[in-house]
Amino acid sequence: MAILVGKDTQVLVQGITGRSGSLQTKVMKEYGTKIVAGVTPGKGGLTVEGVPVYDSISQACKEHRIDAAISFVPAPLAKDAAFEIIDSGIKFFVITTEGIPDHDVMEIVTYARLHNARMLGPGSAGIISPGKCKLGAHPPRMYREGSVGLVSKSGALSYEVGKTLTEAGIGQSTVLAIGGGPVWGFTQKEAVALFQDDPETEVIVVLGEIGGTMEEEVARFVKASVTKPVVAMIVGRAAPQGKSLGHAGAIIEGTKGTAQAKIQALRDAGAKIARTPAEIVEIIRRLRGGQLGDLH
Amino acid sequence: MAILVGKDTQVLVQGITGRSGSLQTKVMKEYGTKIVAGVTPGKGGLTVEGVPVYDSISQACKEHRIDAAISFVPAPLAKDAAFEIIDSGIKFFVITTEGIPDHDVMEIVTYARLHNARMLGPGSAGIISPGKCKLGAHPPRMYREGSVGLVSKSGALSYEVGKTLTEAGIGQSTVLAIGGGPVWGFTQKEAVALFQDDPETEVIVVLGEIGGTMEEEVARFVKASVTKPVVAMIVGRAAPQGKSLGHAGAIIEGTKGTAQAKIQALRDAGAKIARTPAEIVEIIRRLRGGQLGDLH
Amino acid sequence: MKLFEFQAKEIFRRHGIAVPNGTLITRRDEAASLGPPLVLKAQALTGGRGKAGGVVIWDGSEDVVTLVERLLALEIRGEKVRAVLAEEKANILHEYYISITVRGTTATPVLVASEEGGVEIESVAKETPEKIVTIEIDPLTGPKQYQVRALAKGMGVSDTRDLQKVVDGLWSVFTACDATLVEVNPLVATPEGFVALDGKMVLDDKAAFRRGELLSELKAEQTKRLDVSLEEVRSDTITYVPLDGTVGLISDGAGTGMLTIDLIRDEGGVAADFCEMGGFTSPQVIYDAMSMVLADEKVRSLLVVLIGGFNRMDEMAEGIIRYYEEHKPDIPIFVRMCGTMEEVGIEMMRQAGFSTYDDLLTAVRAAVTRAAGGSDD
Amino acid sequence: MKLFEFQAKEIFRRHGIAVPNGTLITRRDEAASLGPPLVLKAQALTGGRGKAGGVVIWDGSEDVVTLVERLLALEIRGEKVRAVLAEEKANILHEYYISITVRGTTATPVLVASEEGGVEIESVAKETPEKIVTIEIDPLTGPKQYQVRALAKGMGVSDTRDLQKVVDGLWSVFTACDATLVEVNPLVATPEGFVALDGKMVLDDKAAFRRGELLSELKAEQTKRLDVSLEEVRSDTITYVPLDGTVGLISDGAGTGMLTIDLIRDEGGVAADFCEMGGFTSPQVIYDAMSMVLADEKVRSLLVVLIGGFNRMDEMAEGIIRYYEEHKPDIPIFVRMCGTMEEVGIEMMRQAGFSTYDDLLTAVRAAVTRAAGGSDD
Repeated sequence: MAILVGKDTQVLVQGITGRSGSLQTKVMKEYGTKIVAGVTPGKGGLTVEGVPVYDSISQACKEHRIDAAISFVPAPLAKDAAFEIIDSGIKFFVITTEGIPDHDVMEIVTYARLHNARMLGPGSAGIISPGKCKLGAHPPRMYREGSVGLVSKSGALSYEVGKTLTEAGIGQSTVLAIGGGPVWGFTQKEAVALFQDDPETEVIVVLGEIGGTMEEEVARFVKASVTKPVVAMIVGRAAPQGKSLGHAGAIIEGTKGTAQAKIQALRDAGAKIARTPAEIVEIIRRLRGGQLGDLH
Repeated sequence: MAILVGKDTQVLVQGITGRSGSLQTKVMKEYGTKIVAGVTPGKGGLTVEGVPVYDSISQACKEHRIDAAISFVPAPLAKDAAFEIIDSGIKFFVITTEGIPDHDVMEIVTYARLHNARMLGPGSAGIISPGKCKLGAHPPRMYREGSVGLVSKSGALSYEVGKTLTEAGIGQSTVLAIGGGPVWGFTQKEAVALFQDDPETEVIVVLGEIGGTMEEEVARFVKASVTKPVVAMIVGRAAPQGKSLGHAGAIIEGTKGTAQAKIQALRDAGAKIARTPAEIVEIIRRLRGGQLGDLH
Repeated sequence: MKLFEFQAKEIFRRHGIAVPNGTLITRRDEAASLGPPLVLKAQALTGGRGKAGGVVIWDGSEDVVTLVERLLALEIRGEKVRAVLAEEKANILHEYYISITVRGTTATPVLVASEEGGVEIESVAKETPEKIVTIEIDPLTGPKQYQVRALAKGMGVSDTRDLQKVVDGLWSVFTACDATLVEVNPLVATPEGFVALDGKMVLDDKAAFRRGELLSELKAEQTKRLDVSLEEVRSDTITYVPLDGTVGLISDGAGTGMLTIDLIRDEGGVAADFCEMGGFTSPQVIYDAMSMVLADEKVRSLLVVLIGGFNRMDEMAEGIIRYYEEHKPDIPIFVRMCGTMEEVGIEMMRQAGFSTYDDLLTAVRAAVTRAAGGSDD
Repeated sequence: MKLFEFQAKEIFRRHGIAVPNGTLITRRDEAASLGPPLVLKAQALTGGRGKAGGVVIWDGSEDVVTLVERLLALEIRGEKVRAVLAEEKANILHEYYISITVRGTTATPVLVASEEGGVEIESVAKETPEKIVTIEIDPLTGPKQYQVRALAKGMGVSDTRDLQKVVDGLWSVFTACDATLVEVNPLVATPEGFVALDGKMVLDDKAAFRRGELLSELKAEQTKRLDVSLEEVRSDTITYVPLDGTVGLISDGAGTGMLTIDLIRDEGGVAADFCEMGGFTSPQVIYDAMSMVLADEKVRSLLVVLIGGFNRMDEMAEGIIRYYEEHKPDIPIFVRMCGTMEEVGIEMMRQAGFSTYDDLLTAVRAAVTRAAGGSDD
């Protein structure tokens, strides 16, 4: 299985003729992802990397079964493009675009929810189920098939940890990056919940960062509902207080959102805390040496 | 079974303290409908006909399981009241109110659809499954348990035909009035589809009227998907062309929407056509005398 | 409520849809100051104006006052011409059709457009349905850009942006006015972009509680400036349509009312009217309904068909009895009374000296017989 | 973008929310024309004004020019006071709190209110959470009336209608301005109804493409009239935060940037900055990032942490090489380069004479060692 995407997932690329869209289509296709159609208004009839381009999703849907989509549409047009995906009945999609206004993201997520669709993003690097399907930017050589489920806000951090795990011989069931916020279509908690139910996932790795309250939500959920071992790393331990580092979520106000508070909450919930990617590897090796059941 | 409502349906009355709401609550309760709660903002704590009144549906939902609702809320407040029903997770409700602006009705129906809820109305006399549940104004003595499924636009016409059938000893599985339009939450076609799938319904009676195109839609559906015998009566045969009689739907433009066109479409679809309530009785008696299977 | 073309266009303009510059002329002498070339368009609350000669292009060779006078004297489909709209000529490259209306069975606004405008859209729909594009709009989000792109493709329009502006404008009109129809036929492409060359609008009277100001301004314009006599709404819920016969009819439901008209004809009579009170009535409503129906001198017998659901028979009896006591009409009355609170209502009627019927056909027969001069049993 | 109180209140007024009449004073001499009684409120882009003495009631007994001068000289939480808002005193019956903000994890607007306003809402939330009402709003429909009734109940407000007006106004502000925060603390009940006595707003800079006019007006007001120096946005995607150390840092992701700062400290170094380019970069972006980071004279070694997903290593190599060729900085550079198009990028770097790292920790160690004066291998 893996979560959300699999071997047979048929994918549509929205904004396929753009610079990023076309390059990523190439890489995803080479990886084995079933990219069956692309859409760019006014470019219908073209072919990008062997993929037929349509003017609209409804035209693409007439020719292909579409299970998932990935959007490279610029921010000012992103909401409407997402509505087109949702209205077409596609139930899972990734928005890679950054800089979409918060109000648009809220409308997209609400609209998706009402149509039983899920959006990963915005500003997401996507999702990879190694060996099966890659829907996004995850660099192929940094992943291998295995049983670690990994969720991160940051895309690059999910590559970094994927690389470290893979180089240590530890494979992944699915790796996903939910985007830097401050508004999300898919939360870390929801990813953890899917990993908990995924038979292919044995260990769950959560990559958090300072700011916001999402990691605390994960901690509450882990405490209440997760039986699989959870390893967590919070980056920004060394960040000075009161500074906003990158992600809009990463603003520290008082004790709320500090690395220390998040680490404490996750530790209290039973998660193993790693300080660096190398420590994640160590902890997983230790987990595998012992009886998994003992470690909670 | 019967359709949409049954013996165990627990009902909330919205606008229960009003003139119509309180009288109908009394009649429905006497009939055996499980009215478990009422709502009127600012009247929480009162009791109407033995039914506890709450200020909001969310309060009522804390105390009771609610399966369906019926709204007597005045037109200017009806949309918001319907949103409250839908947001509370209630999946079936009747709006009795007339005079709700078309735009509000469109929003209610769309919002309901997105939440997998269904609205019967607006301006609906409601629904009755004789002997089981009465959610609306259908006068009890005009119905008895049986196997005729009856759908009408007009409430009064559904009482009239119910009365005629009952006096002739022919009982009904469910009788519903969808309201006079021009915008509907529930169409005759959808009712016919439910009757087709309802094991308790043996004969389907459709009461149509001049104007609009809903009866033609029913005809197309009957032709394509209905195997049970259908009896149809179109009222307004004697109405002069070009006049609007009552229901906003009942405006005849050219041949579109004439009684003749509707009768022809339904006859072509295999429905038996009655000119009067008495003829409906005759046709059903004939159907029951012969082999039902032969009559298509 | 139907609007005149000039009223619709003024609303279009406010919502960012381009319309030709124009002047409204209500009296012939106002035309004297006009200069050619102009398009003179008769203003009436009906369609079919073109075929009736209601649109004239004035190039200056004729006397404009005479032209306007002729237009003002026209009748189009039985409707008087109330004014003339004198507009600048547009530079027409192509004529399209576009409208937003309410589709009742799906409860959605529908955007309808065609590459062929300026003609009767019904005939386009019948003869070349592929030329009609129909798009359902989500009322919670409004039209989406991808839908407008599909619309542009279907209409053969290359400038999606300009069409987007028209659609946004129409949607804004549709929602801000609680319209049930906003139609532009033709919408014309000009070198300066799209222009609405005609405009038709119907507003939802049911939304009066929140569009009171708009509706009363538009109504005042129609009644005071253009002398339109709007049908008086005598009651919020009563529908009264005069017919040709002698059997006065009052019902508490549109469906039963129509059924009764059918039964009256089956029995050889003709209804004098269709008077339907709606499902939520009161003693005052039936009192008003009786006043309306009995004001018709053709009426020879009065048939009241009541089958109470929300409607209460005790209240109906109260209204009937009060009307008879106050007016003592000499028209015989035949009341079919059953349904909610029927025991109370029938007893009240009995005590006041009225018998009632339980069976509809029996009541119809009695009323028809009496209207024809016979005895009622 | 944060707004001043007076800016927020002007927007409130336009959207139908009552605010006290007031005058904005930016220079002491402007105060001479004021007449008592007034409330004088220091305008600064921060909270904590009350505790800092930034609000003064002037009853006429003191010299108003002196008072204003004193307020203008204040610094509140490190922020200069830019102006004084002189307002009429409200007749306060009760102080409430109300705000609409964005909840990221549910992606919904949230209406938060409390019967206790005028204080720090965080402490109310902590000590008496039952006094906080929180209502999620559907962004497609806006706040519903039944939700406002629940809000009124939770706030102990009896006049739901007046509260409805406030909520409608706030929602209108929230949506029309693409706000991420609209806060009124306190919202006061007066004999004339609710009045917003304070106003805080944060606008979403990401919505600049459609709120350009509004944002530039508000910015011009802040910069020209009040002399606020807004942070120059040097690139659309770069986040640059100066820190105290000597290891210049550039990353192509916020998460890896923060991780690298942690690793730098683990290795005994201190980062000179946090400079993150976002996931969608270009040669120009990394060129600009290098200019920014190397402008800091504390920097002793430059660590560039690249792990390309959407970001392309060939383009990163192009930008780095161009910067070095044009500026020939004498700061040693340590580049960790891997990910999308890494073969091309690494080869470009090699040909230009730069070695690259594949392992992050190795690169961090080298950069830290060099910044501390050591040799880089």
